[in-house]
Formats: sequence, structure tokens, C-alpha cells
Amino acid sequence: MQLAFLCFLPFLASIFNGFWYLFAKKPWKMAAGVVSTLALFTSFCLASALAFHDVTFSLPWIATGSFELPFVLRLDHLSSIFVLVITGVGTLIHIYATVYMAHDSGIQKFFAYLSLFCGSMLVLVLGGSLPILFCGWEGVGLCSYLLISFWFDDSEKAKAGAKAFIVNRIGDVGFLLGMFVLFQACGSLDIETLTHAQLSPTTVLIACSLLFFACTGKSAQIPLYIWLPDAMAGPTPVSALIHAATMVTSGVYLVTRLHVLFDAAESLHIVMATVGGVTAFVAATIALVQDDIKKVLAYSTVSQLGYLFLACGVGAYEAAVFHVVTHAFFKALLFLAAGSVIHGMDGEQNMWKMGGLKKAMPVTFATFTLGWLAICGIPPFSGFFSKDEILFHTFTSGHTGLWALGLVTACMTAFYMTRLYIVTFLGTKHTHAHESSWGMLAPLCVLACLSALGGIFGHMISHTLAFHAEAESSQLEWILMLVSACIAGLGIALAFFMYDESRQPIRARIQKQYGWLSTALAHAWYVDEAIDLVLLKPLRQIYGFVWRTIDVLCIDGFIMLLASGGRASGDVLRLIQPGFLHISIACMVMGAFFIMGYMVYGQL
Amino acid sequence: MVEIQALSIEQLLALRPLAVTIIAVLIIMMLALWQSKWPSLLVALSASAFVVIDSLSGAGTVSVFGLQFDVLSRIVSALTGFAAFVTFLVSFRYLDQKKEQHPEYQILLLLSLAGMQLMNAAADLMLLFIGIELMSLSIYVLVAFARSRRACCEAAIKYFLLGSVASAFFLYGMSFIFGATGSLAFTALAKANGYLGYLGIGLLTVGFLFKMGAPPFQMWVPDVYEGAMVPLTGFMASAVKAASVFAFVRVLTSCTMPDYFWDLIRFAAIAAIFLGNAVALTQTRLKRFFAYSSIAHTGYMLLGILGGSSSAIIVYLVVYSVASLGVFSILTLMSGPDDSLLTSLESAGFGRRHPVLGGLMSLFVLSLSGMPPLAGFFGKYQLFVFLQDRTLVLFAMLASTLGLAAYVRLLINFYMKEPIGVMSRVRTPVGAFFALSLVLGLMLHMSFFPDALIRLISGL
Amino acid sequence: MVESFAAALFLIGLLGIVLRRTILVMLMSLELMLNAVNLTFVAFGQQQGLLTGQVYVFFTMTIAAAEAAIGLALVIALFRTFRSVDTHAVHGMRE
Amino acid sequence: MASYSSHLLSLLVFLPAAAAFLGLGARGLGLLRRDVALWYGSLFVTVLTFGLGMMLSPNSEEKYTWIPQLGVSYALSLDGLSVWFVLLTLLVMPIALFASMHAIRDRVAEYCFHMLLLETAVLGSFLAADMFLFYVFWEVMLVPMLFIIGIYGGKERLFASMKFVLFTFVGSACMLVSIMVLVYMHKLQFGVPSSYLPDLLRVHGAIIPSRLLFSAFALAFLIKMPCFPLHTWLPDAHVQAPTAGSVILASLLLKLGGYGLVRIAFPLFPEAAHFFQPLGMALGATAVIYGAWVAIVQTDMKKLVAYSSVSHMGAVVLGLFALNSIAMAGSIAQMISHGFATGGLFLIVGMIYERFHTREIAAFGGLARSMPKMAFFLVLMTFASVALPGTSGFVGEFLILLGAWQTMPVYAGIAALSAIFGAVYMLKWIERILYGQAKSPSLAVDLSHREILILLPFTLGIFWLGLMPGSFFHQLEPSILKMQFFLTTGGYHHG
Repeated sequence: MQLAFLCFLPFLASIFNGFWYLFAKKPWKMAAGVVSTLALFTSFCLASALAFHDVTFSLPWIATGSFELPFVLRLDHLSSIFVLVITGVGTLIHIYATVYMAHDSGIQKFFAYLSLFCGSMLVLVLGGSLPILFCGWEGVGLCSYLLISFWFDDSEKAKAGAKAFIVNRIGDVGFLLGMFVLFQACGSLDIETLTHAQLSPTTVLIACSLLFFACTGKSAQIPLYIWLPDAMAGPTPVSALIHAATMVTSGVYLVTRLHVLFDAAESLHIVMATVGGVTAFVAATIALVQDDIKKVLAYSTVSQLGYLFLACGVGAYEAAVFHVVTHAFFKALLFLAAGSVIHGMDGEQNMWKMGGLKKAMPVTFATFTLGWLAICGIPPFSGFFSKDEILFHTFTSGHTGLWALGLVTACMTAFYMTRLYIVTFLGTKHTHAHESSWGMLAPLCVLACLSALGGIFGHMISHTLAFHAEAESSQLEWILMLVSACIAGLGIALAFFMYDESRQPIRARIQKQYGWLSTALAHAWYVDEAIDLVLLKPLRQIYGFVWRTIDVLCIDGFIMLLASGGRASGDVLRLIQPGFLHISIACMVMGAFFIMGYMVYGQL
Repeated sequence: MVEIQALSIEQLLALRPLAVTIIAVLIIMMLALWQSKWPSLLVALSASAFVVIDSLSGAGTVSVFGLQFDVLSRIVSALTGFAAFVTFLVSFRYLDQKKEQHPEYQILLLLSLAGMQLMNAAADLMLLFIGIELMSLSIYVLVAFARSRRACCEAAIKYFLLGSVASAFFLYGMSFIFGATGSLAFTALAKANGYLGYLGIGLLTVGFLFKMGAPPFQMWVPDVYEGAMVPLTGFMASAVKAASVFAFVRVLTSCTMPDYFWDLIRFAAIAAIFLGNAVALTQTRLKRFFAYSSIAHTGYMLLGILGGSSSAIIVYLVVYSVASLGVFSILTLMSGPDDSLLTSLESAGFGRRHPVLGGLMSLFVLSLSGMPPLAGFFGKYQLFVFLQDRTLVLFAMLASTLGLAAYVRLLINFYMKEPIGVMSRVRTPVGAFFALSLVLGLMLHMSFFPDALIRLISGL
Repeated sequence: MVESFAAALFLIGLLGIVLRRTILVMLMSLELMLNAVNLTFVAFGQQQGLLTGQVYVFFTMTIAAAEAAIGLALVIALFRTFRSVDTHAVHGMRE
Repeated sequence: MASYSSHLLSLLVFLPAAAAFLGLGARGLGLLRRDVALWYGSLFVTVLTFGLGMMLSPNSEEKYTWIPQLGVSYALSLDGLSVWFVLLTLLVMPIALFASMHAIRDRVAEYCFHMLLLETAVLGSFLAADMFLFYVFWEVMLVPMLFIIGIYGGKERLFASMKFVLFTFVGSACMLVSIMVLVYMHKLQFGVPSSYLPDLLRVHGAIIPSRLLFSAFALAFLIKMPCFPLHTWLPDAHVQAPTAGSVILASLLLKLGGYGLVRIAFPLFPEAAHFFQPLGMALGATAVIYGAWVAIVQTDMKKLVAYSSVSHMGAVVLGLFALNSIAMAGSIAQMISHGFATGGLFLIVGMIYERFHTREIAAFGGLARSMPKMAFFLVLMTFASVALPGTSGFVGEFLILLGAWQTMPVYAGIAALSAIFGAVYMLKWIERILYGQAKSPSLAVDLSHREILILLPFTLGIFWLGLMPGSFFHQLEPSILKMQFFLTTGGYHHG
């Protein structure tokens, strides 16, 4: 019963805040945030109480004839990890957001959407059957749309929200089709029965590739990643919670949840791995030249997600889950720190306008440093352990090419994160910025600790998953650890070398020489413009064309033809009504002769 | 040698409605001396009422001289009597407005009623011809009743000339049948085959098609319907058409015709339905519009004849006549002093100014168009349900969408257009109101309890 | 033999109505057609050896007379309003 | 199934009509002005009928012989399938009346008369068990709708109402011919003609004519649906109809097409249904995509929602022609949910029109800032019509696609694309109206309590069917099983 309570609590908070926003007159600023945070915190406590126990909760939902679709929530080992991450990091972000959004007029609406999101995310993670998971899947897509276009006065932000929703929907269609294939094959959509069912390899392959396509939509992989960078239009806590910690990892959750099916689809593994690796690499290249803090972090999220799918591709599901957990910690930390920087700089997001914030915002600086070290993969911190685990498994599973790609991406990650770190915090420029209040800094510190210690703590949790027998070859592992640590160090050193104040002329020369490359990277390889040119413009033509020709021209034209035909025949027949007497008599006599002739002729 | 049997009592009783009509005519002629309009109206009303009641109460089949009074002929006589009754009531105020209030109107109408009763009951071609001529001649004169107006005279002379040519053809056909079979009785018609017989029946058909207003002889219908006085057009559209259709049915049922003859009827039916509905779409003057719609309904009746069950045709006749009586009575009230309101432009928005009359008109128009709850739909449904030729029925239904378009255009004109200028307030006199309520009552009864009508026709 | 003669007579009457313009002549040719019918009745009656043919002639004659009377009355009314008995004058309604 | 004959059904059907004719004669009740008396009188009648509807048990029946010579009987029956459509009607009518109180100022008497007459016609059609009676109510519906669109509509209302009436009449003319053929076949096989549906179900004819008859029925129902090639009357009728007219047209009249298919066309001609299955599903799939594509380029709000109805009804056609229990249950759920979602959308568009007196999307902007309540309802209704989980749209759409995939995966796949295009046209519209800079802020007054009360039933309906459709499917169960029985055994035994 607590499971249901855990899942539905955020929904209740969302409804409460929604009604309060629509109908109450005098909003008390902080109340909405407090309500949502409390709700999520109680969910967190319930989750930690129930952690790692197998609990199921079921309500009858749709039941027509033989087809039974109950609303099933199932908590097991894997989903409890995700639930803990969602509720834990979620609560911290809620606290942060209560202060961050304090001055915004639509704060109840914001927290209504935020609680709705957490509720849907819990439904997704706890969903016992694929349709319930799909409900959470689309609910999360809806909330990301609502939250991205939260500041809807600026139509650019509204368009970004719509773009995110539509790209997600494209993925969701893949999810739907995958479900239908599975249902047709084994007659039920419950995850338990699916994992134990004997399915022919082709159906499994088709279903898994469709589901993978859906994951690329939700977790922003190569074909459908274009929406994540634009999703930064939403408020920073939203970016932190949705587009860093929770929603984007739902794709990985789906793959790990159905890992038995995905294992059976061998030819899909290499595809997943390469998509993951390539996405990681491409996103990292784009992040090198971004000027907006949040854009850098967005592309770094895309590349870290690439790592996750690389891990899933090579079958290292525990490593993937481990990296999800650690990534949630340090990426949320980085986003929140960036948020407090933006808050301090009164909304300024371009990092070149910042600099030397070390002195102005010491706590934010300290927590950001921890986060920075974690993401670069420096040994004691969590990022190192999880990323190294993935690279280790990629190497042992024989995909050395992908391992090398992963390594290069790790180096680039270290490089651009350090570039961000230096430009915003170090340097001699004295930009005036006020440090955020403790309401925002407390979550930062907690997250900083988690991302620091997360490595050891997370390692222990993910190993308990133990999907496969762990072949401990320690000697090879130590070498690879060493290699990846050096790579990270190299990246950092390179960045320090490049972005020191004194190196300005060298940077200018490189800029001049490889100008075309940096502009291409700045425009994210012109992917958006390409899609717009190749896909969207012709589609718009088609819509207009279809309406004008088929609807207006063909069907209406045909009907108007019929109608005017009826009228025209009326006019013609009217003309043969002779007004003149003698013509009438002549017609009559002719008619009579015709009939007489007909009668005689008929007789022959 | 034709010996004369003594007439039995019920044979005499069967002749009662005819006798009463003739006596009423004589009484009105005498009353004409007193130059007061009320008594002649009363006598006419009581005579036609008597015809209706007596016909409905008769039973069994009685044959007197050349007449045969059976169930169907009584029903049609009752229908024509009812039509005359309503026409008398409705046209009383109309004649005052037109300052044409002469007793001859009642006399001629009663004479045509007598002619129709002869036609309905005829079992001999010559008696049938006498009935047709008696009816037609009195109608010719009635059409020319408002001598001063050009339209009436023109319509009358056209109707007369075309009518008499058709009668000549009819008579000529009779002579051929006489030549072929030796007698003009309907029973002899069955033997009328070979050149002479088929030619004779062909000529009879020419005469009948003209009288019913079915193509290829329907040129006169629009002009005469528009030229004649409105109540008279109502009488012609309902009673005259009903009598001639019924006479045609009796002739056709009693003679066995080859297939190619029925193709002729089928052609006439299709032409009537399509022409009637299509041209009605383009009409702006209301009387002309309802003329074309009556041609279309003749087409449906011809289709019924193809179906073979005469009782179905009679039901359709009754339903159609009642509806058209209602329509033309309202047109009479609408026409007012100078027939001005009878064009679609002037009658725009009529429904908004006169809700009651507008409502009644919509009901009658919807019944004519075959809208389900009303009797019109039931008439069409029972006519077509047992008709074998499905493609023809489909054509009839699709052509009736043209008809529906025309009727809906009328409704739109009545309710949804803004009236131009001030529309003279139409006052409904007591007599007309009583007649309208009678017609409405009959139609609603047939709409919701149609089995009573069927039982009446088959049972009696 | 006599019927064909009567048929010719009928045809002449018919042509008279179709071709001539004045309504009076039309009435006359109408009478001609009805008399042609009388002739056919008598011819067929004689052929069949029945007297009823001739009896029918009386019926047709009375009706022809009635028709003629009413036709002339209508023509007078027409003349009073249209000032002419020409068929071309009679075309008021055109719709 | 035990069914007791109760006069409740006839009372339910004819109460509004009686009140309609009563209302015509009303001269105002003393203190209240005539209009006000009429409004609240007719509102009271519709609410009364709603209460009456509540008391009905879902399988009551009523049968009297009406015209014995033609085998026509006055038969009304209520079963699991029609109970939901009847309840939807009983729910929508009071709302439509309540919503049009401010909009309609003049000729109120006629308006109430036609609305109540329309309610009787729609209720009758859903309850009729005799084909003759069904056809009578089916046609009677046209007349009040003609007057409502014709008198109270927009500029080219005459053209739109004429097109609506003639379009539907052509379809129903074909249906009438096939009803006649069926009655005649019943007379041939059983001696006595009868147009009572259970009798007609026993009639079995040769293959070819049953296919022709099925196509005639299908034509009438697909026009009413409306399905892809026969839908062009819908946008015109919607754009020109007054708000209440549009709501009734969208929520009730469109459902008759689907209801007719399920109740009449499929059980009567199972073999033909299987024969036409590919064509039907192809039409449904194209309608889904075509409706969405055309909706994207629309500039008039009502036209956009009208084309979205074409898209939804295309999904229903797809589900119905899939001929399996899941898809059929899904289509019926989709029809009911479409009634809620699109009815709600039309109400909101009407409210916006009352404020801004224009329906051009370009004329709006930034309404969310000044009209948050309206924005909430608009976003909710939009996402219900884009089949978002948790709303009724998802239940219908998901089951349809799931069922359709079992029979024809290709068409189900195409229809699934509607999720994308549906999202595109809905979000494009929402974004243009709600977000961005406000264009005429002075007129943007938020929803009054009356308007929220109007929208509430539809919102509750969306969440009821979306989250707790248990009772809905439970009631539907017996009819779906009966349908399956006809489609499987009934069909091939005629062979």
C-alpha cells in the first residue's frame, strides 16, 4: 500500500498546487515549494524504507474480454535504485527551486508541473507492465513540454517546448509499435511474462530496435537528440532535474529493465554501442566551443548518455546503472551550481562575461570544483569509477575501437569542463556577483558530498544487481584505470594550458586557422538546419498541398460539380417548357405519335 | 338485346353520393336567384361532406349499369370529396378578395366532383370517358373563372385545347378497343391484344398520361397550375390527379400488357421524377414550384403502378393529396389581395412573421419531401418496399435528394432569410382555419398511425 | 376500309390543330377529329355486327357539343382580354 | 439477458419533444420574461431527462407492433453498448443549452424547440431497435440541425446547412433502399415482412447482394462518421454552426455513424464486413493522417478542431473495421472520449469567440497570461484529444491501435503516426494562442464561474474514462461478446 502512496503523493501535491494557482487569490510565496518538497521527501523516506524489497501494487484499469490491463506498480532491485535517485535528487532540487523561483509570479504552477513530473517519473520507473511504463513515459514528456515553455512570454522558449514534445512523440511512436509487436508475439505486456516468454529472434529484434528508437528519443541519442540543447530554455532547476538527472535516464532504465530481451537481440548490441559511442563523441566535440554555460552542460549530458548506451550495448548493464547514479549526482550539482551563478549574475548565461567568481561566490566555487573533478573522472571521485567501469567493459568485450573513442571523448570531456571551470571561476576579472542564499547552497553541498563519495557507495549498490557473473581480472582492470586517469589529467592540463589569460594570442591564431571548424561546431554541425531543410520545409509544403488539392479541389470540386449539374439540368429542362401554345400542341402530338408507333413497333 | 334488370336496393344506395352531388348542383342553381353567397356555400359543403361520409361507410362491391363501386373507388371518392370540401372552405374568403364571389364556382366544382365519382366507379370505358369529360370541362371553366385576369384566360385556353386533343386521342383509342373486342367494358380489356387492341390501349395511355400530367405530356402543368386561382390549383393537384391516376390504375390492372409497354411506363416515371425534381430546384414562383413537384410525385405514382399493388398506390395518393391540399390552402391564405406573396423574394422570412402558418407549411412541405416522421415518408416507404426493381428505387431515392434540396431551399427561404420591407399581416378566416386543422389532423393521423389507413383500404 | 378513311379524317383534324394559328379553326378541326372517331365506331360496330357502336356515337356527339360550347365561351373570354384569338398572342407566362 | 419492458424508454425519448412543442405555446410564466422562462424551462427538461436516464437499467426493452402490414414495430432497446451513447447525449444537451444562453439572444423560442427536438431524435436513434424507427429518428435529426445551423449560424450558414442536409440525405437514401431490400428478403424467407433488427439478423442472403447492402449501410454511416473521402461537410457545418450546434454536432451526431456500424452494419452482414475490412482500415488510416495534415494548415480555430475530429473518427473507423474485441472496445471508448474532448474544445472556442468575436488563430496571442483558467482547460482538452495517457483519449487510441495491429499491422502503424502529427497541429495552435505576446489584452477576461461549470462535466468525463474506465468496459462487455459471436460464427455460417 505504501508503494501506491509513494507514487501518488507527488500527484496529490501537483493537484493541490494547481488548484491553488488557478483559484486562490493571494499566493504565499514559499508555500507551494514547501508542499511539493514535503511530498517528495515523504516519498523519498517511503522509498528508502521499501528499498530493495519486492513489493507490487495493482489496481484494475482496462479489462475488455480476454485483454486484461491492470495498473500494476512493481518495486524491485533495479527500480528501487532509480526511485531513490529520483526522490533523493528530486527533493534536493525542490529545495533549491523553492528559493530559486521565489520571485516568479507563477510559482504554484511551476511546482504543480514539477510534482506532476516526479509523479509521472515514479510511474515510469515503478510501472509493472509496458503500457503503464508508457503512461509514465508520455507523462514525463508532457511535463518537460510544460516546464520548458514555462516562461511562455518569449515565443522562442514556447517553440523549444513544442520541439521537445514532438521529438519525444516520435520516439513514443516507436515505443507503441514495439509494444504491439511484443503483444502480438506473446499475448501479454506484463514485464515479468515478457522476460520469461520464448519469443522468436526476429520479433525480439524488431521489438527491441523499436524500443531502442524510443529510448533515443527520450534519452537524446543521435537521431533524436536535437531537442535537449534547446530544452535549456526552461528554468535551471528544471534542466537539472529533468534534463540531467531523471528523465533522460529513462531510456537506460527501459533497456536495463528489459535486458533479457535486449540480450537476445544480438545484432542490436553493436548498433546500440556505436550509437552511444558516436553520440558521446559528437556531443563532446560540440561542447568544446559552446559559450552558454547551460548549453555546455546540456551537450555534456548528451555525451554522458552516450556512454550509458555504450555500456548497455556491450552488455554492462550494472556499469550503466552505476554511471546513471553518479551522473545524476554530479550533473545535477553542476547544473544547480550553474543556476546559482546565473542567479548571482542576474540571468547572464554567457560564460565569457563571467570570470573570477572564485572570490565572489566561494561556496558555489567549491561545490562546482567537486562536481568538475567528478565529471572529468579524477580517481577518488564518483565519475572516475563509473566511467572507468564502462570503458573497462567495452575493452573486455572486445570493442577496442569504441573503447578508444570512449577514451578520446573522456579526454574531451575533461577539456571542455575545465575550460568552463577556468573561464567562469578562475581568472583575474572582478565581476560583481552576490552569493546565493543558503537555501540554494545547502543542496549544492549535499550533492557535492554525494558526487565525491558516490563512487564507492554506488559501486557497492550496482554490484548487488549482479546480472552477470563478475569475472574479476584485477590486473587488466588496474592498467585500464591508470590509463583513463592519465587521459583525464591530460585533458585538464591541456585546458589549463590553452585557457590561461596569457595564452590569448595562441587561441586567436588557432581560431583563425580552424575558424570554419569552430563555427560548424558552434552550430552543432548544422544538424538543426539540415533537418529543417530536408524534412520540415517539404512537410509544410505537403500539408498545404494536400489540403488545397484533395479537400478543396477534388472532393469539394466533385460535390460542387454534382450540385451545379443538378441545377444546370433543371435550367435546361426548364427551357423545354414552351410557353407558346402551338409548340405545346405540336409536342403533344409528336408524343402521341411516338407512343402509337412504339405500341405498333413493339408488337412486331 | 340488352335487357334492363330491375335495380336492387343496395344498387340504388350505392348511387347515393352521385345523386346527392347532382341534387346539390340543382339546389345551388336555384339559390343563385337570391344573390347571397352563404346558402350556396352551405349546400356545397354539406354535399361534399355527405359524399365523404357515405363513401367511407359503404361496404362490399356493388355494380350498377356500367359502374362498379368497390373498396378502392370509395376511398378515392371520399378523398376527392374531402378535397372539394376543403377547397370550398378555403376559397370562400379568397373569392371575396378577388371579388369573384359567384355561385357558379360551387356548381362547377360539384359537377367536377360528380365527374370524378363517375370516373372512380367506372367499369365501362364509355362511362369512364363521360366522367373524364364532365370533370375536365368543369375544370376548364373554373380555370377561366377570374375572366378579367390575363393569366387565367391564357391558362384556360391552353388547358382546354390540350385537354380536348388528349380526349380525342382517348376516344380514338376507345374506338380501336371496341373494334378489337366488341365491347368497352373493363372485363373485355383483357382480350384486347393484337394490333388494334394494343394500339387502342396505347392511345388510352396517351389520354391518361396527359390527364395525370406525366411526361411526355406535362407541358401544360406549370402554366395551368400557375394561371389558375390558387384554391383551384390545390383542387387540381390533389383531387383531379388522384382521380385520373386511379382511373389509369383500374384500366391497367384489368388489361394484360406485354413487357415493352411497362418499359414505356418506366420511362415516363423516370422522366417525371427527374424532370419534376430538377426543374423545381430552379423555380422562384411558389405555384410553379409546386407544379413541378406534383409532376415528380406523379412519377413516384407511376413507379408504384410498375410495382403492381394498387392499394399501395392509393395510400400514396391519399398521403400526397392531403399534403398538397394543405400546401395550397396555406398558399391561398398567403396570396392575399394581389397574389404578391407567391414569389420566393416576397415570401422571404414568412415563417418568422407568421409562426403558425409557417410551421404548418413546413410540416406539409416536409411531408411532401418524404421526411420520416410525416406521412410522406411512410407513403414512399410502403410504395417501394415490395418493388422488385431495386435500381429504379435507388434512382428514385437519389432523385428525391434533388427534390429535398428544392424543399429545403423553400424552408430556408421561409425561416432563414430576412423579410424585405413590411410583410402584410395574413389573417386566417375561421373557415380556412377549420379546413387547415382538418387537413393537419388527417396528415398527423396518417403519420403516426398509418396502419389505420392501410386497414381502411384493404379491410373495409 | 372505312376505318382507314376515318383515320385519314382524324389525321386531317390533327394537322388542322397543329398547323393553323387561329383558335377558332382549331376548335373546328377538333370537331372533325371527334366525328372521325364516330365514323370508326360505326365502322367497327358494323364489322362486329353490334348496334352498340352506333349507340356510342350519340355519347360522343353530346360530349363534342359540350366541348364546343365551352371552347367558344373560352375563346370569347380570351378575345375580351387579349384582343385577338391568335395562338402567338397567348404566351404571357414564361418562367 | 433478462430484459423487462418498461415505458421509461419511450418516456425518456419523447419527454424533450413534448416539452419542445409545449415550449412553442408558452407565453412566459407571469414574472419571467418569455426568453428566460424558455431557457430555464428547456434546461429543466434536459436535466429531468438526464435524471430519468440515470434510472434506466442497461438492458431494458420495449416493443409494440406499429404497422403490422409492413412488419414495422415500435421497438426501443437499451443495452451495454447504447447506454453510454445515451448517457453522453443526456450529458451534452444540458451543457449545450446552458452554454448557449448568453450567445443566443433573439428567436429563443425556436432555438429551444429545435434543441429539444434534436435531443429526442438523437436519443431515439441510439435506442431504436427497429430499422424503420431507426431510419425515422436518423432523418428527423436533420431538420432541427438544419434550422440550428441555418438560423443561428455564421455568414454562409445557408450553404453549410444545405450541404450538411443533402450530404447526409444521400447516404441515408442508400441506407433506406437496403433496409427495404432486407425487409423484402425477410418476407421471402419467413413469409411475413419485418424490420425488427433481431428478425433481420436471421435473414441470410447470397454473398453479392449482402455486400451491396453492406456498402449502402456503410456509405450512410461513413458519411455521418465522417470518414476520409466523405468528410467535407463537417468543416463547413462546424464553422458556420453556433457554439452549441458545434458541440452537439461533434459530440453526438458523429457518434451515430460509428454506433450504426457496430449496431447494424456489422452484425447484419458479417461476411461483407470481413470482405471490406482491408478497404475500411485503409480509409481509417488515411483519414487519421489526412485529418492531421490538413488541420496543421488551418487558420480558423473551428476548422482546425473539425479536421481533428476527422482524424479521430478515422481512428475509430480503423478500430471498428479491425473487427476484434479489443479494437471495437477501443473505438467505442474513443468515440465517447472524442465527445468529451472535442465537445470541450468547441465550448472553449465558443467562449473565446464570445470575447474576441473572431476565430482566426493569427488574431490571438499570450492568452495564458491573462486567462489562466481558460489556458488550463484548453491545454487539458488538447492533450486529451492528442491521446495523452491518463486522459480518455489514450485509452481509446491505445486499444484501437493494439487491436488494429492484430489484424492489419501496416494500417495500425500508419495510424500510430497520428501521435506525431496530432501533437504537431495541436501544439502549433496552442502555442499561437496561449504563448507569445498578448495582442488584444483588454478583451481577455478569464472564465466566469458559469463557464467553468459548463466545462467541468467534460473534464470529469475525460479523467473518469482515462483513469477508471472499469465500469465503462464492464457494461460494454456483453455487447462486444454478442458482436464477436455474430462476426465469427454468424458470418461464415452464411458463407
